[in-house]
Amino acid sequence: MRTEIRFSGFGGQGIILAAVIVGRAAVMYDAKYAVQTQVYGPEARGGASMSAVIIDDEPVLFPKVTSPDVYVIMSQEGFEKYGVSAGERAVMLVDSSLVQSRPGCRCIEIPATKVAREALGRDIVANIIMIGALVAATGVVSREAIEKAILDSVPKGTEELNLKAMRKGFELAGQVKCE
Amino acid sequence: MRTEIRFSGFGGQGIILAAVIVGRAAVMYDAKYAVQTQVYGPEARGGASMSAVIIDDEPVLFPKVTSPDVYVIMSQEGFEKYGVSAGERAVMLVDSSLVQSRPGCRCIEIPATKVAREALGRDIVANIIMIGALVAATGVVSREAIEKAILDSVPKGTEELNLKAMRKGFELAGQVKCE
Amino acid sequence: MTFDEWLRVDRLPHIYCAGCGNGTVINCTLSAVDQMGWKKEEIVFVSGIGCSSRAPGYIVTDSLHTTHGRAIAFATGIKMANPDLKVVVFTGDGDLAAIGGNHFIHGCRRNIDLTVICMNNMIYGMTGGQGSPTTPRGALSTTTPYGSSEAAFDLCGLAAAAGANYVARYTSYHVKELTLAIRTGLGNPGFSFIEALVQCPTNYGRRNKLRQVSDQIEYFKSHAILAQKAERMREEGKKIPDDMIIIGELARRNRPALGVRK
Amino acid sequence: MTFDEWLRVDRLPHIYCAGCGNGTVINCTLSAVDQMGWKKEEIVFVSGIGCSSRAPGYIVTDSLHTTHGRAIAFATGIKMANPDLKVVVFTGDGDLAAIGGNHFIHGCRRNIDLTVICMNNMIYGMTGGQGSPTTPRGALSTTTPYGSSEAAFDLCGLAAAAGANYVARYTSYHVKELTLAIRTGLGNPGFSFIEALVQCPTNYGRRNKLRQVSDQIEYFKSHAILAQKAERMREEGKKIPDDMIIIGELARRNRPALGVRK
Amino acid sequence: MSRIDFMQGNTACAEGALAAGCRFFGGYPITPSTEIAEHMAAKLPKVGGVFIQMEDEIAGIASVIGASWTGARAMTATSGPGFSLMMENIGFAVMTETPCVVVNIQRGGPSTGQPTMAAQGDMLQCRFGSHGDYSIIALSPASVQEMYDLTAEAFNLADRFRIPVFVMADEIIGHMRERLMIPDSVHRGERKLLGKGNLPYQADDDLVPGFPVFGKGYGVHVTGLTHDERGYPCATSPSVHECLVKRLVDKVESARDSIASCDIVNPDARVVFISYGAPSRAVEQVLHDIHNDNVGHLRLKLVWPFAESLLSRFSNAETFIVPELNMGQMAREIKRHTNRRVIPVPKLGGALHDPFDLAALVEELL
Amino acid sequence: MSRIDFMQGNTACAEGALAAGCRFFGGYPITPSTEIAEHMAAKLPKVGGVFIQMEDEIAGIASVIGASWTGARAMTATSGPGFSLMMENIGFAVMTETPCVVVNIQRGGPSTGQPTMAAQGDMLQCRFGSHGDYSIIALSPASVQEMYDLTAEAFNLADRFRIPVFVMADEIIGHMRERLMIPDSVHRGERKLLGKGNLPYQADDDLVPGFPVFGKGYGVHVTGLTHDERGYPCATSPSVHECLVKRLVDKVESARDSIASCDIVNPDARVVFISYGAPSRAVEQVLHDIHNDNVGHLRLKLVWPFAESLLSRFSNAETFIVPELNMGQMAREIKRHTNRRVIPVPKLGGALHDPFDLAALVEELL
Amino acid sequence: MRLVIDESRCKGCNLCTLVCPYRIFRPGTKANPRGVIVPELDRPERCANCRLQRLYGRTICGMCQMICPDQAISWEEEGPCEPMKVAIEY
Amino acid sequence: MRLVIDESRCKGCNLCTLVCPYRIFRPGTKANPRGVIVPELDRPERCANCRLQRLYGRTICGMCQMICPDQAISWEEEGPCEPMKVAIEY
Ligand SMILES: Cc1ncc(C[n+]2csc(CCOP(=O)(O)OP(=O)(O)O)c2C)c(N)n1
Ligand SMILES: Cc1ncc(C[n+]2csc(CCOP(=O)(O)OP(=O)(O)O)c2C)c(N)n1
Ligand code: SF4
Ligand code: SF4
Ligand code: SF4
Ligand code: SF4
Ligand code: SF4
Ligand code: SF4
Ligand SMILES: [Mg+2]
Ligand SMILES: [Mg+2]
Repeated sequence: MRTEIRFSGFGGQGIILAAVIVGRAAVMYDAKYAVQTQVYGPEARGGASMSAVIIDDEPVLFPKVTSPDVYVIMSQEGFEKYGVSAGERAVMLVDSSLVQSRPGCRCIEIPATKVAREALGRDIVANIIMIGALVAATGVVSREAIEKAILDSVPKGTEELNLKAMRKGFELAGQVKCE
Repeated sequence: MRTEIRFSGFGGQGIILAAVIVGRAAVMYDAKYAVQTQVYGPEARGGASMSAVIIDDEPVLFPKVTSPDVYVIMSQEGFEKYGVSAGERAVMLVDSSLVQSRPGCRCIEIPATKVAREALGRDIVANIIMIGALVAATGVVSREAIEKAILDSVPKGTEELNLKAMRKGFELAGQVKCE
Repeated sequence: MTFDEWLRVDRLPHIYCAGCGNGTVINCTLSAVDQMGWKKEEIVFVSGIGCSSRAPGYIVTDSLHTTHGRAIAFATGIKMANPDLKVVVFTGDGDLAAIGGNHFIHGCRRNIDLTVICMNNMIYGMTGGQGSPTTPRGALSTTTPYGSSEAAFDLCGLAAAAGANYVARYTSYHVKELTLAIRTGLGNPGFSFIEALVQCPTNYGRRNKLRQVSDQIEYFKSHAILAQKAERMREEGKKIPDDMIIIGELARRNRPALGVRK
Repeated sequence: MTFDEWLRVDRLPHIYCAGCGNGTVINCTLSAVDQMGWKKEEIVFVSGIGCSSRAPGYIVTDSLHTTHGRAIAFATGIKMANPDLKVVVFTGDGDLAAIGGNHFIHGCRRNIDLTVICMNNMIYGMTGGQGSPTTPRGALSTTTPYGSSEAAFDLCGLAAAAGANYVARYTSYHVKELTLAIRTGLGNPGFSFIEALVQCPTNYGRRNKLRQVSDQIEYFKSHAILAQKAERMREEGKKIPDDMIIIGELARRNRPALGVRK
Repeated sequence: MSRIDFMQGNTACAEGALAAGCRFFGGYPITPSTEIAEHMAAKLPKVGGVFIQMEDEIAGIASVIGASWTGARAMTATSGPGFSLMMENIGFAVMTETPCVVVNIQRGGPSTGQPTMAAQGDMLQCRFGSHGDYSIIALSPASVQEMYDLTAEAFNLADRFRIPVFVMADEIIGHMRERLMIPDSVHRGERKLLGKGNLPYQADDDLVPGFPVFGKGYGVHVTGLTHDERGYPCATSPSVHECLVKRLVDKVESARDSIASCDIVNPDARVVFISYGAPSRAVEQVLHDIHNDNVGHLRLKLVWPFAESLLSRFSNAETFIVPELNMGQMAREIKRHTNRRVIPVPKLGGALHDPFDLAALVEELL
Repeated sequence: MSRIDFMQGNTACAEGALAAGCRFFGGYPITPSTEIAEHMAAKLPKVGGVFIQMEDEIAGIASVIGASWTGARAMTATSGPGFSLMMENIGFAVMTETPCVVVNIQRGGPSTGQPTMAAQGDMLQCRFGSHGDYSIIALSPASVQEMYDLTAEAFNLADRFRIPVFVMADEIIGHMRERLMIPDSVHRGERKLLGKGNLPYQADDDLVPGFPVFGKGYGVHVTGLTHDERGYPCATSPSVHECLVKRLVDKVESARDSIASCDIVNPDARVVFISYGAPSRAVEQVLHDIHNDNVGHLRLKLVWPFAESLLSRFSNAETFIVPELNMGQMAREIKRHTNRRVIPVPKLGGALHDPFDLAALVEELL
Repeated sequence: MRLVIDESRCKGCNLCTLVCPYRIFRPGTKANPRGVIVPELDRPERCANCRLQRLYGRTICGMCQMICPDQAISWEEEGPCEPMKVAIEY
Repeated sequence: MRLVIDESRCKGCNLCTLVCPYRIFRPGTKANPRGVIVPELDRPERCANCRLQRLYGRTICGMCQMICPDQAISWEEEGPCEPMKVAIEY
């Protein structure tokens, strides 16, 4: 089954890395197929950044996301630019510490940045929390796979921190109520 | 009627100028048509230089000389490269002071360089002598036309010298015996 | 004068990253141009391609945003065809000195009456941080992952050797001096070259232990040495460390210029 | 050594006009190369387009006759890919300093281990006598029919400012000195630039009152002044006339070089 | 009063440009085009124009584009290698809609090839040589007279469509001397200026926006990036890009039939030569020599955009013979537009087609 | 043992080159190709190769050609504007028969256009962008896997034919990440060396002369001028030029069918898509979704020389649909070779064709 | 005159905090809706320009404005009757 | 050793006549079949090379050879029994 996931936030939050990690988990550790794409260029500076990943059991043919099944939104501007048009049947994970708006679809609120800062001492791992929550909430890749993919992708010395963040994500997704 | 004339000699003899003057005479003073062409490029340095002019009462269509009616040959190498293949029905004017060989066709020997040096004191006008001879021998343009064209084309201050050379050419062509 | 008079405010904020030094150089240039008392309609800004070369697009005068490296060649055509226009070129270190190096030295040789302002961030900013001909030896970039092994150009030295009438270097920290230098360049007939070292926090600082915007500005502040002082030190036999930035007016002369209305 | 050992004798006489100085520079280069004791198979001659750039085609070693202006860029690829090869570039003033100016300064900046010999005839010979970036101000050419109004490059000054390790200038009259300079350049790691002023009777001399081959040689002889002497005169406050040709070794240093087998 | 001269093709090209009001030439010498630059160097200063020899062809075309923005009619001239170097900035001229004239006196390629020999090997390059989709106009003179006339006309077309217009001649036509009738004056079109209140890249009905000359207070930003009607960069919007590029192509292609320029001989013929440039002279010779109504000739003066409607003017044509000094570049294009037989007669190496050979081919076909 | 990775197209391209033995990269950064250079800068030094960032693209391709003459497998990578600048030296590589690989990650043109958006607007430029007549080989990958595989194959073709081989990808394929199977080793062809006693430009039966590596005592003179079999300049002989250029073209064109590389789906279909590069992915989606034997697909991996024989593999085809990220560049070529209906589906601006739109078009035609 | 930061332009680079001799700019603490942490002003009346620009008819210091890469700093005219509280500190 | 001019290469530029310290080269007077006026040799035995090259095992003067742009000047071995008539002039 094809699952389209779109990530958005602002520069520096690791939006692109998040998508890459999820794609990597699918391809390298779940033996699935994935295509990751993103928005490039100086026009993308400052504003909202966007990245997407498509995961499928069969090879991904059309590589572009057209109507995402899942959104991971980490900034208000990201919501406005890339989240606001979410279809009714989509699922959206929002970083509730930064995104005020809520979509028309099912929404999972994860206070990722707040938790990252307060519980883990580093804003920067908010994206990993969101990935954790994404995996827990959707099962789009396995927990083992995402763990390995995270370890592949983060700087040496930060493995533990990132795994903690991932687990926080698992946890937070387990707690939320869906509206 | 289309007349094709080919000039050849070595660099510095004014081979190209000769063809231009004849073409100019035809077009500007005889109300005829003419196309002048030449060989370009560093490969033409040192070796034999070549220029051609086609004169016609009607517009000249095909602009390249294929089988010249008239040759004006001013060096041995020029003869070997561009004159040796002259057809039987052609006429060739050779500067007999420099060209040893003789063609199979009708040949008019003009000791142009010798006369230029000895009678006029300047080698450089040998080409004008040859033009004069050409006009006298073939009537391809009128004497009036060639005179005007020469005056148009030579450096200020050398007009008299060049007209003298032209007249020498007329004269020499009148004297020769055709073999 | 306010900057807004000179700017296409409908296009602001511009695309530069937070803390990018290019914005400061725009300020200095607009101040200098304003001080010259020139009318907007007689000025043309020309640029190539790069972050720096986006500057003309934010200014209300006529402007030509050309191809990468070719700004000076385009500007030469403008100036020669209409010497009444005041032509100012914005360029970057890659645009000017990598792909555009030939037009640069020929502009200097012809001593054509242009003012060329190079925002030298020592990197290719626009394309994401590759080494440029001014990237210092040893510095990291995406194409010099083991440290640059090539020497960097002294752009001002090159301009002077190639024949420019006016040559000066400052940094984005030296806003007043830079403004004055640009003004002097604008007023000087012939080729005026002003090099402005600028911070690129995104693509240079981040990779070279100058992570904060302020790190690079502090670096400029602490490593700048006035040409006259450097000269004095040299005369005294003192060595000037390799990482010092010689600032100040580096050439000013009056060779015949091209493109000046006679 | 005889020149014939080094020449493709089946291609002689070469295309140069009678009295062209390029042939002399070939002699000096072959002598220098021979003195280095290099084997023919380890040398590559590279050139661009122009009369001067035809030189490699007459030499028996491997050679690459490239596109106009690009010889140094091609040579850079050869040298970087196989530093064991000795790479010598023949170029002309137009090839090197007009269209090829950028590769020239970047070769100097990288200080890549090439020896570049420029046959500077102050004109575009091959295309029939247009002005070049070294055509002296006021000189006549087919594209400067009223006298050149642009300044000429000081090629050696430019090479030094751009970073070359070795820089020297002589003329086709100074055959022994030129040979020695080329030899020194060949032996010096890094970028070696040797400018050889040469007569072009066909396209320069003829238009500039130096009609005979000997006129231009005599001019070189009488207008050459050794760098050291010029320096002395300058120190003594004497003016060196604009039309003097400063000859000699103009830079020799030991900056890190690229393309040297480590 | 018009006057007669005996002139070289390249000189005639320069004279045609001057007559059309060209006042800027920026270029770099290259055989066999150099005489154009040399003539401009001598003549422009006398008419208040500017000649500048740039450091290379890239700078040559750049300076021409710059000059054009000051309102001047501007041109450059080159040949193959220089033409290749101009490709990037030609695309810039297309994108920014800068009128300019580029003369290419074609010589034998690829690469340095045959510097002094004639060819027509750059016909597809002039159409497709820069990156991206675009259209241009190319003329091809077949006589010294046309070197003059078509060069002058090139400026009118450049101004009218705001594009680079190419004069794609060849070494034969560029270097030969022949009769030239110099008219008293040539028709000079106007460059339509930007109307008050219009956005700088807002096109009129002819799909061409008015021109905002630099220095007149328009305050225009000109960029090679995809831009909106204000001229502002807008490089990530698919629709803005599509609109812009389609308009750039359409303004030329939609005028294809109206700007077509050619000579037609024997429209009822069964065998029809199609030619442009020097080979036309061989074809004309053939038609002159064989005098047969069944042999026709379409001689293109304007080669790009190729107006396929011209083919249908030959309603009885069974065969089109296309002699070219290349391996069949325009024949390729012609083939796309007709089901009738197309016989390319490629010729490489610098010599012109022999009229006898062409006549023999015709004999076979009749 | 082969291994799986999740990799960006551009990185896969660089890895494919390294696997093929590429040991020299000379280039200049440009979006969206830069990651190739960056990856080479990091990796080449580790395998004893050389990465050099040159002063511009002209120097980039020049250095690559120089390196190739030392026997190295050498490449460069660029996008539209840089590609335009390389045109002159690409012609030089053709004329001197220098093997090399040029990757073009196509972006929106003309001019600076849309630096970060995908396009296929340089397909005709890569075929015709340099002056003179010539032929080249161009490949077009449609996946990250093919960025790897086809880049590696490009080196084999370059060596075999001694020509520049182009990898004409697009921003979508270059920038996306997907599954890549990295084989244990890739097939590496040999560059045939010049045989003893042979003249340096004396071709064998395959029309390709053996390669005389610099530094091995061949004493070869290599020139972009027209040259004889000895390699000596011979720029005024029509016959030498004709022979040379015809051979340069023929060596590629005569191998057209044998080197053709494509995927064929449903050869009996009535409606057939023809695609290459990114749009292939949309077509594949359509075929997957509609599951109809009457809809076929010809996906070209090798685009130039276009092997028209592939069209006849679809004997029942009534219509060819050609979706491209340009205004129909290859559709133009296809039209030349078939009388069947050709429907170009041009798309500009950077977005990919929507499979729904393509499916709708097919519905209409069935 | 009143010193103002245009929040719609400021990108929070804090160069202004670096150059003001009076330390009038202080790094901000809270992100605005665009995610930018705009500096805060500490008694901007102390700014040399605010006090003296009108008097001398020209920019007196202006360092912050010149260096601000985003053209976000300017001085607004104040209503004529607004009181001018000036507290000079050295 | 014997000084020779290769007539098939010489283009008659007369640079050799300019540089020889002994004035051994004299401008020629008659064009050869290629139209080139090759210089004439005036008592070439006087040439420093002819006399001393063998003795010192290296080129002694060689100016004419170095400057000859057409590689037309060289020294030939002479038969061992050929008499060496040397007349030195200063
Ligand atoms: C012909 C060409 N080559 C490459 C590029 C890609 N490119 C765009 S900007 C740039 C470098 C800009 O560097 P610099 O001039 O220093 O400007 P900065 O962005 O650092 O201000 C490059 C290589 C291009 N646009 N055109
Ligand atoms: C791209 C390109 N532009 C122009 C030319 C034409 N061209 C050939 S040689 C030359 C000038 C050569 O001048 P220089 O390098 O000084 O060599 P010289 O002939 O004087 O020795 C020119 C412009 C060319 N071959 N290629
Ligand atoms: S990348 Fe660097 S130069 Fe470009 S806008 Fe950002 S900080 Fe400025
Ligand atoms: S044109 Fe000048 S440089 Fe060229 S061969 Fe003749 S004399 Fe030498
Ligand atoms: S300098 Fe300007 S952009 Fe930077 S923080 Fe201060 S006001 Fe904001
Ligand atoms: S103008 Fe000067 S004193 Fe006033 S806020 Fe700015 S930097 Fe501070
Ligand atoms: S220098 Fe050489 S070419 Fe010139 S005249 Fe003497 S021998 Fe002949
Ligand atoms: S070697 Fe010296 S002495 Fe002998 S002929 Fe030559 S120049 Fe004269
Ligand atoms: Mg930069
Ligand atoms: Mg020269």
